[in-house]
Amino acid sequence: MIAQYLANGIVLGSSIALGAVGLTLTYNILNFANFAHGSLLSWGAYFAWLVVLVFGGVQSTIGPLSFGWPFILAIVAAALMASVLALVLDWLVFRVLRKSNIQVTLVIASFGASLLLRNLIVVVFGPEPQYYSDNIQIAQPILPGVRTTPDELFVVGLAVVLVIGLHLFLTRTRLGKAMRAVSDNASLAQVSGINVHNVVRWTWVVGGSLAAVAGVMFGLTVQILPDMGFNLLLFLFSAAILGGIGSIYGAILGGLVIGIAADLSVLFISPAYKPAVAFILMIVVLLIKPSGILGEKVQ
Amino acid sequence: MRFGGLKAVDDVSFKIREHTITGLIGPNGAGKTTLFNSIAGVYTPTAGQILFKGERIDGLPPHRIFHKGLVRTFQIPRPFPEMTVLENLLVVPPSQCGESFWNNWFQPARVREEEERNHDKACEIAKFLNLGHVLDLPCKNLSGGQQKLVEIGRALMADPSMILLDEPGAGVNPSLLAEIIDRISELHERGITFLLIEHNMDMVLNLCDPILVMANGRLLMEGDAQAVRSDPRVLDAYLGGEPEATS
Amino acid sequence: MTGIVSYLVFFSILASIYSLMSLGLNLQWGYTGLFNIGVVGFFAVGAYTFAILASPPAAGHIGGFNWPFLAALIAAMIATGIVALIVGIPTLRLREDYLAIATIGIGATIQLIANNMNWLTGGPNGIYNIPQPLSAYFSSNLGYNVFFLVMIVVILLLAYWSLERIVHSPWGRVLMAIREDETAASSVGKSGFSYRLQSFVIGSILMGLAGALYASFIKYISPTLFMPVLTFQVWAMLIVGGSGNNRGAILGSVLVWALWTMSGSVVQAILPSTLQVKGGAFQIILIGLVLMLVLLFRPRGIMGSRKAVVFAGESKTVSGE
Amino acid sequence: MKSRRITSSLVASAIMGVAALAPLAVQAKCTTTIGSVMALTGSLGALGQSIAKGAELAVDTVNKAGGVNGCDLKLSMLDDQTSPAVGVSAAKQLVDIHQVPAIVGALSSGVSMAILTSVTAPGKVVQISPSSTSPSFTELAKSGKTGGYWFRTTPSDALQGVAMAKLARENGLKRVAVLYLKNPYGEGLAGKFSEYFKKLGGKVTASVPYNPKQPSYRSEVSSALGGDPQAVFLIGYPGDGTTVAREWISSGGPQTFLLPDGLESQKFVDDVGAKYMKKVLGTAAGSVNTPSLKTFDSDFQKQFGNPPTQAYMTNAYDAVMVIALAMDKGHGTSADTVKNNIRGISGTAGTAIYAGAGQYEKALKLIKEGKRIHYVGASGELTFDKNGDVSGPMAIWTLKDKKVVQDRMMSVSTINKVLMKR
Repeated sequence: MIAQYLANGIVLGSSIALGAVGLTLTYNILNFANFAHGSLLSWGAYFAWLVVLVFGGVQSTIGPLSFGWPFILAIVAAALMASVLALVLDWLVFRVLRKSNIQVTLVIASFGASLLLRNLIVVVFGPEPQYYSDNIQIAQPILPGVRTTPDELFVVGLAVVLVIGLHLFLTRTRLGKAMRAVSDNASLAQVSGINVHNVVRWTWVVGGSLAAVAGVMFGLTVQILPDMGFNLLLFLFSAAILGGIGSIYGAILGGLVIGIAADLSVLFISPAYKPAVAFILMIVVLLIKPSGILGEKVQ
Repeated sequence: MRFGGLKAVDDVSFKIREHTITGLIGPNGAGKTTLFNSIAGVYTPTAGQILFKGERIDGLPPHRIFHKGLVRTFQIPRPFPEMTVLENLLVVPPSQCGESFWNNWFQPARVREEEERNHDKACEIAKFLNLGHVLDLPCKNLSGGQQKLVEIGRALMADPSMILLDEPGAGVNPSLLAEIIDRISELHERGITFLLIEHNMDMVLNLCDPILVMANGRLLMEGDAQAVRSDPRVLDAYLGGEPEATS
Repeated sequence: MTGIVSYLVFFSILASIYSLMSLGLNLQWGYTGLFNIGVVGFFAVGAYTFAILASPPAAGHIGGFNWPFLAALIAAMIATGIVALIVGIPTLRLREDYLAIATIGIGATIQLIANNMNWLTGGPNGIYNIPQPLSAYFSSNLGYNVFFLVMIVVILLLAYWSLERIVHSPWGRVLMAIREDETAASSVGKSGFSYRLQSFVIGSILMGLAGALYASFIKYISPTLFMPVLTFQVWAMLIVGGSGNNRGAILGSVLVWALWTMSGSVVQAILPSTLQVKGGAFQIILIGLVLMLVLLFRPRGIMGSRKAVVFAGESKTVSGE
Repeated sequence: MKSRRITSSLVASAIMGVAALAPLAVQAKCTTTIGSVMALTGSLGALGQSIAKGAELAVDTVNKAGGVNGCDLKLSMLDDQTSPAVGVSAAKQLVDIHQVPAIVGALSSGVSMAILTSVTAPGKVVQISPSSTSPSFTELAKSGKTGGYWFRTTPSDALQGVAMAKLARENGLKRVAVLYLKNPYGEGLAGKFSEYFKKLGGKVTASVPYNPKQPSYRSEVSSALGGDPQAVFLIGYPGDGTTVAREWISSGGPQTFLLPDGLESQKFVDDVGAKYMKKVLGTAAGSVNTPSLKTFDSDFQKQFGNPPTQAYMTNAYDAVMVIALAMDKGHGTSADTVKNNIRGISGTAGTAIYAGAGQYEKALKLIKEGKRIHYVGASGELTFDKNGDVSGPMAIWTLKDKKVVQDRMMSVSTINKVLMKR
């Protein structure tokens, strides 16, 4: 039984990790807690759903997966569209407020934006849950006591690939290095000739794309729902804080820890308290080590 | 003091004697403001000690250092913008009885009495700083120079033994500058110790003794105006090919 | 005509309860700059503490303490204060946005506890035999409601008067200084943490008080009441009324609550029938828009902050080192 | 200065508010107004809008047949946004300003209970809910705090839980997992089912609650799967219920579903996929044996252009019919007339009256002649006990050709036999 919950936790943790990475990036580089991040996640999932609909559903499938090539295209398209959405949001709202340099104003504005974006989904797409495919995959045993669906394995695999890609991007490319430099110390980076505005733009693109992919992954394994991003927000923030705000690897670790802890908690307490588990973990970490597990600077 | 791999202030050691106006000069990026912030408690030095009246104060948070009698102003003035000049001054006096939530309920008389005392003091200081006519204006409506005066006024409200002034003369028109210089020397005569960062050489050379010169995060020399003027290293530091950077 | 009077009495009681919450939030946000988005959580703690302590025995959950009204009211406030301490101590030391994250978490967690801890809260069925103070002495419903209104208005005025007094004391001055510029406040010897904690706890206690009064007036509470939308309502009230202004907080509560109770009919009247189901979504979109627009154009709310000073452009803020 | 401005704007807004709420004063013909509070927006909005149509249809039917005591019946319906605070305000508006003697609503138990305790019971106004199933109402009524003004046209969860337990055992199921929505409906139903399923010799392998709107239900389903059940009793509404069902199938759970009235929905079946639901055993309050349901269906189709698809629509219809008939019987429109005559037009004594305008006319005639009637509603027989609860037979439904169909009845006596079992 434990193994099954562990597996569930890893699947959930993969989506959380990707979302949390985006969150921690924007948090660190733009210097505020972006409550609209969850909405980017939802919008990403709906964008992909739109693309899938345009292709007339997901009839042709790859191997045992529930979807075909159009779906891969849909993921990419969703990432692009979510990035555009993030940039528009930045341009309309955050750009103006960032000048004022008051974090809380940005936070509350992002909260307003999240209300707006989330309910726009309800208006545009309706409140009912949607699914990429009407077919349901039946979980198969892969290890003794562990059953998963091929889609779930795909999700974990995709998360691993993206994390490795992100690592290479941040350590090998000029842009990635610039992003790390800005996140370390923005004014210092500016002095050394880094175009901070450009970095900010790319932060939205990377953060938005990762959020969109996390949304699609979540939509694939669970469902697509207007509230999905908002409901996951507590998990995302807990993961980011657990790992140490600003630490990308911390966010990944935090995502996995939160996902696994939430699912394993079912062994001891009612599943009803799953979201509270994330919250309590976060408070405990804040009490013991405010900088998070892998966080460097004490705020 | 390090930031990441960068050493901003390194191996700086000096003493400030009581009842002096010590000047701290140096080219941009020399580490003056960083040094200031370390003394005031904004940063914790990665190595070394800071002593004030024989007590170690490095690593203490800014509000604790304030209570030791060491008060600072900011390079770009930071008055509380929505609050009036009077309110800005009234915030300062340390350990006010009325700052405790309960005293306002259980000792209202004491609070009022203390408030009246502080009010008188604030008016007096405002008058001294020529701010009497703007007491009830929100600080965001004041000119930059007046805001500097408000900061000095805030410092005075605390009856400090030492004030750290970060570029009191920058961006101030000449007549106001003269006034600021005047006030500083008058306060000095009253027994307050000053450490001030300044770019205005005239002001430093006239007002300060001794003068510390910093460059590239190190202390270059220490001496009176005469010594600084004649030391070739100082000129070098200002003209030298070191890259410009904002401090 | 008595009908209209009776309704206005009822309306005013609920508006006063919202005003109390909005006043609490005003202390936190308007005067201290604390971004609390878990208002509903503190409201719920107050409501449940009161309900559990004041109610006669009931099947299925803890209770039957039969505490007198005033004692239960005070206990509700204390319980809310303790919860605020638990949330505040780890987060208020840190950056401002940690509080936002923690409060949204506590709001969700308390709702989960309310819905799932049956032995304590009655679970989804809620607590339904909450007593009203002195109700035995009134024969008519309207008469009792008038009494309740008088009582709650007295409480509201007391809260308003206390808040006005305290924010204009040296204590409130420090609070505002911290809101304006924490670094500068710290340079003149004021430690942010302790003041923020005090403000947070006192504001939350007012929310708990509102919850207790709600429970006592409606006589029934259940988890359905404690949805995040309540937090947004209170925020809308404060922002519309003008944060940093206690009178604005009360005015905003009355206006927004009037709008809110009627908006259902308005939504029905305006929206085509196919979009009616989404009326709730439109409402929230509206709140989101109002929040953002007010922030962009009138950061201090419509009534402005406490002093009616001439606005010389946007508030000038100073960047750090 | 400023305070005067505030005061005046407060007064102005109050006056505006009252003006907006005041009913139209001039009316040509005599009208009897009853109220309704329903969730037209908010989380139960989709459900509420359909249920409201049931009530509207009943008003139309009554008016076609000559109205109540010769006056037009009018339904003032307000939205509660699925929020108790808004719901009590709406109910108070209806009672105070529209002066209604009876309110149909609300839908969710949380809202209905708040209205009952703060508005209708103290204000002595009849409240009939078409869909609030919480057992708390029975408790409150027993303690005398409803004053007898509370009724509901939906049977309490006890009956359906018992019926489902019986149905499951009849179909040879011994080991059943229960996955229930954590609200009064889900909790009540799950509790009763477990109690009687055990008494009938079955075993509940797991009883797992789920909260609405959670990001994922994987672990809930995983814990429900432990214990190797033969079937799942899934309690909830379409939406979250759909997701849980899909999760259940995906996790490899047995594809035998026990479903209550909340999931008696074609949309639910379509969204989950009928091919994954090998066996469906459904229960719902209702009656396939009376002509009322057929009349309701065809009248509804005529009125709105589409067939009724939602649970509780018939219950809302019946709530209005019962109020109208009670007013006729008592020759008055006051709340006490309704309260005191409801039991006089329901039960089993006298001539049966079914749904539809023709039947209503017949009822009016019989009442005039002083004869006893009883109304058999579209939702089934309605016999109100002293707590305002109804008991009635249960309908059994299942899937035929991927469509939801009711196929037989479980009578009151069958259910009572199980209830008696120790």
